[in-house]
Amino acid sequence: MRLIREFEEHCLEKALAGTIVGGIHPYIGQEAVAVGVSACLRADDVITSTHRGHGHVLAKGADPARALAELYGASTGLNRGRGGSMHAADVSLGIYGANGIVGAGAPIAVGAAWAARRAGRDDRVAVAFFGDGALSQGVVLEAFNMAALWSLPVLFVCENNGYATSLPVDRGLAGDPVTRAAGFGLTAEAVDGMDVEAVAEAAGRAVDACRAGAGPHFLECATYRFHGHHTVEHLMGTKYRDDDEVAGAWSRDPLTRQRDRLTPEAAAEVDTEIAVLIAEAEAFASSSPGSDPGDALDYLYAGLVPARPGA
Amino acid sequence: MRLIREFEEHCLEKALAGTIVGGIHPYIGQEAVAVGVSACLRADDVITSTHRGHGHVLAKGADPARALAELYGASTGLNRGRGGSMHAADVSLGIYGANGIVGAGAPIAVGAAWAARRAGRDDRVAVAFFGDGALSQGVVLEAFNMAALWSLPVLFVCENNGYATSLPVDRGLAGDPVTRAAGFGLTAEAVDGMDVEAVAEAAGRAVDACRAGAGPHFLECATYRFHGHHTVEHLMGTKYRDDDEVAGAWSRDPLTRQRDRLTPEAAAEVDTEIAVLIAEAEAFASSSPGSDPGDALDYLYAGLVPARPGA
Amino acid sequence: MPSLSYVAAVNRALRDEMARDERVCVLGEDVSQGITGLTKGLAAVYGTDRVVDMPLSEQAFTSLATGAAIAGQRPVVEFQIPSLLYLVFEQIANQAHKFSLMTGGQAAVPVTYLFPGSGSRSGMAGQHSDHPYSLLAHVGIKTAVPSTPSDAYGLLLSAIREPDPVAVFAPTLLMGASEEIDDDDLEAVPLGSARVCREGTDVTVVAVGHLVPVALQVAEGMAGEASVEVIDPRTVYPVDWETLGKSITRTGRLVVIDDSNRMCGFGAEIVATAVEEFGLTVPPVRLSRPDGAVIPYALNLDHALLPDGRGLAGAIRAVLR
Amino acid sequence: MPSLSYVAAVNRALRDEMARDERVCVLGEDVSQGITGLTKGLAAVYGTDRVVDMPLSEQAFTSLATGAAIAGQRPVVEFQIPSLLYLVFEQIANQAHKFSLMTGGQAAVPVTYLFPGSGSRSGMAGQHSDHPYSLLAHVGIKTAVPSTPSDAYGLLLSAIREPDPVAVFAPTLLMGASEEIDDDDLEAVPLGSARVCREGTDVTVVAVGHLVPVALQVAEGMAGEASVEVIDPRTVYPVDWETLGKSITRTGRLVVIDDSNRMCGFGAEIVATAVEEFGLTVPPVRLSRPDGAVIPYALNLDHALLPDGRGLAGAIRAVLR
Ligand SMILES: Cc1ncc(C[n+]2csc(CCOP(=O)(O)OP(=O)(O)O)c2C)c(N)n1
Ligand SMILES: Cc1ncc(C[n+]2csc(CCOP(=O)(O)OP(=O)(O)O)c2C)c(N)n1
Ligand SMILES: [Mg+2]
Ligand SMILES: [Mg+2]
Repeated sequence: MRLIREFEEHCLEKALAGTIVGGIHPYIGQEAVAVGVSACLRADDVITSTHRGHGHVLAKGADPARALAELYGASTGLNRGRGGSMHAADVSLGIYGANGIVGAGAPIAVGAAWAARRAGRDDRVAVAFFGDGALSQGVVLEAFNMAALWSLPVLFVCENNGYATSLPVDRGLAGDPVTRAAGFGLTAEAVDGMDVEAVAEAAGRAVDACRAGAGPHFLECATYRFHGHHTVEHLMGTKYRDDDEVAGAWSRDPLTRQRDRLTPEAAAEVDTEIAVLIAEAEAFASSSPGSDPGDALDYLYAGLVPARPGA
Repeated sequence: MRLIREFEEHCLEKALAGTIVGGIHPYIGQEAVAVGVSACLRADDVITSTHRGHGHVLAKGADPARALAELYGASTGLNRGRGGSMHAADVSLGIYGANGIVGAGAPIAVGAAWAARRAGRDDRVAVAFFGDGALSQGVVLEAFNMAALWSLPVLFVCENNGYATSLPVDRGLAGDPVTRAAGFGLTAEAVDGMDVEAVAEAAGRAVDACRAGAGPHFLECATYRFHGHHTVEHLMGTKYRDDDEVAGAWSRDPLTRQRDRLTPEAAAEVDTEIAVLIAEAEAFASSSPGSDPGDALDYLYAGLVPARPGA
Repeated sequence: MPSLSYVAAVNRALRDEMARDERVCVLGEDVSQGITGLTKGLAAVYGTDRVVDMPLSEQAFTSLATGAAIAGQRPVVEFQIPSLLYLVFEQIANQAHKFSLMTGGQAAVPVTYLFPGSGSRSGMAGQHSDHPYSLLAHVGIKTAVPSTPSDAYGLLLSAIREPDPVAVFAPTLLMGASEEIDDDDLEAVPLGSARVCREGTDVTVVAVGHLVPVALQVAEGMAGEASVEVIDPRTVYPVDWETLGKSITRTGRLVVIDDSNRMCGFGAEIVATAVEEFGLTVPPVRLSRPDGAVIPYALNLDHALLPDGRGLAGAIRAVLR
Repeated sequence: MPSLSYVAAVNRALRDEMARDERVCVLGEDVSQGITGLTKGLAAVYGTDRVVDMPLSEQAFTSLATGAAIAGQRPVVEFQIPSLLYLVFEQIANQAHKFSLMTGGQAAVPVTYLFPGSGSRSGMAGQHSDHPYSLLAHVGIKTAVPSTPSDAYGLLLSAIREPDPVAVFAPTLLMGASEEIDDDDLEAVPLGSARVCREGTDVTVVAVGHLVPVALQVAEGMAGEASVEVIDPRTVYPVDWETLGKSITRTGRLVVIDDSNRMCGFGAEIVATAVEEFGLTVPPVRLSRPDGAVIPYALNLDHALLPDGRGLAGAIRAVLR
């Protein structure tokens, strides 16, 4: 969690400075979800992520230096500078990418699980992360049905941070997430998403059950994002949460909660370790070269199609 | 029901003969649903229908002669011969059309209900008819959520005829329809869809509740289609239901069931009345003129855009 | 003279139409907050019954608008990302668009689709940088890409008043633009009416959206070299063939610059129709994005795929040679 | 020689690829029953684990195929109606297509999308009669519209083997076509390779899909009048510009006939590129559906909107005049 938190703080600074173009959707406050779930996953498990994806990508094991380099648009980035914040991926680690379209990752995760079964590897689990807002996306609901129909080893993780951009969850969602998911035949449960051990415990059970062939699971993680929806939010002059609510959430900071469970020495050790990682990442990312503009169409196709230039 | 049944029998014959081009999706066997539900509706209520739409359109009050003329491609048809079987509509009667795309009508019905509320007419109910297969369409599920969120007077009628084309419902649908719908906050109930009085009773309660502001309802009607999915089905050489199953369904024919509740005189009277209507419809439709091919682009736009011809 | 920004012009058009016509309402994500800027402040004036925040169900709310329009409302639907068009293509192209013809004219579907922030958003990468208006033009949805605040105002007014579905794109690169204009001079701009932005005799440049100011700048810069006529079609469908035809027939030379993909894009249509009907004297040149373009994240790669003024100047010189 | 039908050719290609490559699987509605004809009998041979009936969730199963492809499978996804493309445009254009570039080449998405029964289905009306391949070409999806059984076989083979998403349209009017051909002569046809179907010196006719046999018939019928070269591009994206260019440069005259909408359609692209690059001597002619066409139900109205042989003959005469 500390890695994600520091990585994100660093990114906030760099987004403000313009080193990271396009801004980011900060994950700060939600770290316990990505970390708790990923703690239960193997390297060959698959995840699909969201627009708010840094936490998932790092928790699943992506190199923070290459992740930061990606945000700097460097050729050494996870995606060679082609993806940026909303598309960060490391397919070799089963990270099928952050995604700019809400809900889009859910059926892709189902596909990965289905493919694993076809390949005789149905102890491999696929996790789809998404927000409360995504529960209103048709394709997510379709994915629930398909995973349940075929008893696929998919864990759907809904990070209910109370808002879809400015829309409070009760103005976006009729009924509650767990009941909705259960209505599709998913084994569904809610957990405190600001307690990493609670998440890990619930996710562990769900992942084990998935591996054992018990069919798809759904985990609603109640959480909160401490910052704006996106780094440019303050420019929009929007105001949809009052200050007390945000302050109250900070008092439940999953990092503080976990820190209280560690000895001061252990906590300090983590801090030092992470500070080094971030410093190394910054050094790597900021010294990495960009790409040649002449290569802008590289990777457009894997096959041999000469894409005509435009102008 | 008799009208729909005879209309459809007539259409089967005319589709075979090629007078109706493109074939039809016969509604035979499911009549009790359209009739039972429509019995509870007012002229200013709205319905949206499906590819299997003749029953809904007739039950909501469309003129059988103009409906048949539509299937003959005549300029006197409901849609002036432009829509045919899958798009038959009579907007003046609140029939917002059959629809060639599964599930597409559900959010349109929600829109009609929402518009009625905006216009201060929220005693007006909108009914969305669809099949069991449509419960897997994202847009239908999205529509559930929206109707429930805003407590709109929408009745969702799922005609569960056991199959989506050749796919048995238990291979297409995880969980059951009522639980799924309830998970979205809809008031949901199942009813014997082959008993018109049972349907009318349940639909009546639901429609009244909708009018009274109790929010959206969902009715699963268990039914069966006696014929193939589409009139060309036999050409495909498909076989997904065994003969016993089909025969068993015929023994529950909603028309026979209802006939048993009438005196023989009353039943005979209905038969005569319907025979006259069908004969009149045939006379009207078969003597109606087609349209001038030069007018093929008429109605493409309501505004003034000169659509360029293609060739 | 007072200055009107592009975003304010759109906002103003929405306000004015909502005031004029009770049936006009705005649907979209975060519209009560006005997150894209376009709907800012409307909820305070017209209430959240007419400025309605939608759940993340683009498909359902697009068809909700269709149903509401058939029932007599005049919804304006805002999408936060132009590529959300792909998600609702069925609801626009197969439902809303076809309803009128399929029902033999029983009802039309007066819905306006608003796409703010179209084209590259500089660093928003592959899924947030598309400019997909040519797709709408292909299926026949009336589509405006206003290039100035007053056109944004005037075209949106016409869009809302039109009895058919109309899409309006607000390019990212114009969202900050502004124009000196008196409020009284704001008026509806008919769909399908091009604007001759600059007269010239040697070559006709057809430019779309944010490339209109670019084209004007290039034309000014080349004033000593050549007399360049710049035309803004304003709507990419329908196209004002009469205005374009007059100009092209006169100059005999054509350069088209637009920010959609090359293959089957708007540029292709202009060039094709011009050579079929308007008597070009030399081969025309088209500037666009590449075939099948996906915009990469890194800014230099992003910019490398977009048509620009330097390319345009080169193209103009090429057709004059 | 044995006769191979178009439907059988597609079916044969699926069989052969499934036999050759364990990763190839078929997903779609009613595919185990083979309702469209294309997948008939496959389930009996390869099992319902590889020929998988899908619930009516086109969006989810299109992206399921994407996920499965990234994970190493080679799914072929069948859609029962070409206009279902609209419903899954997001999943194809914004997800599958963009994955390779956005991830910097980490993984490709080898999925084949099959669209049987494209174009008018005579009496199936507005929502079942579209021919939307130009939309895929615009966004850069490799797209084949085979005009003969052997091309259907060969192009589908290549589609399945291609590491990127590829769409294959099987026009309604060809589904019943057949060809005399030895099984041994069936082979893969590279994507992006046009076929010169008939040589000629006066005019180049570019025809797509079911209009290829129409064009050949017209060309034969006019043999006494003019020497007509007929070219079938076979894939509408990518286009074999080399073959087209050679022919057009030689004849200097061009007629394009294709069954998509006029505005920003495939015909527009061919005409545009031809005038830019291939030195036409007279204005070309394009035959297509009208702008924004919605096909009406009544057969005579349906046919009135489709490009046909009579129009083609007129167009050829016009460019020869
Ligand atoms: C389909 C789609 N609709 C709208 C958007 C714009 N958008 C990006 S994030 C977001 C809110 C998502 O809410 P939620 O799923 O709760 O995730 P959170 O942002 O709270 O993490 C919206 C509306 C989008 N990217 N994709
Ligand atoms: C979105 C969509 N997918 C597929 C089809 C092709 N199709 C037409 S009807 C049908 C089956 C529909 O099943 P169901 O909803 O149960 O209705 P029923 O036919 O049983 O009345 C299918 C797959 C379609 N028209 N629309
Ligand atoms: Mg949220
Ligand atoms: Mg059914």
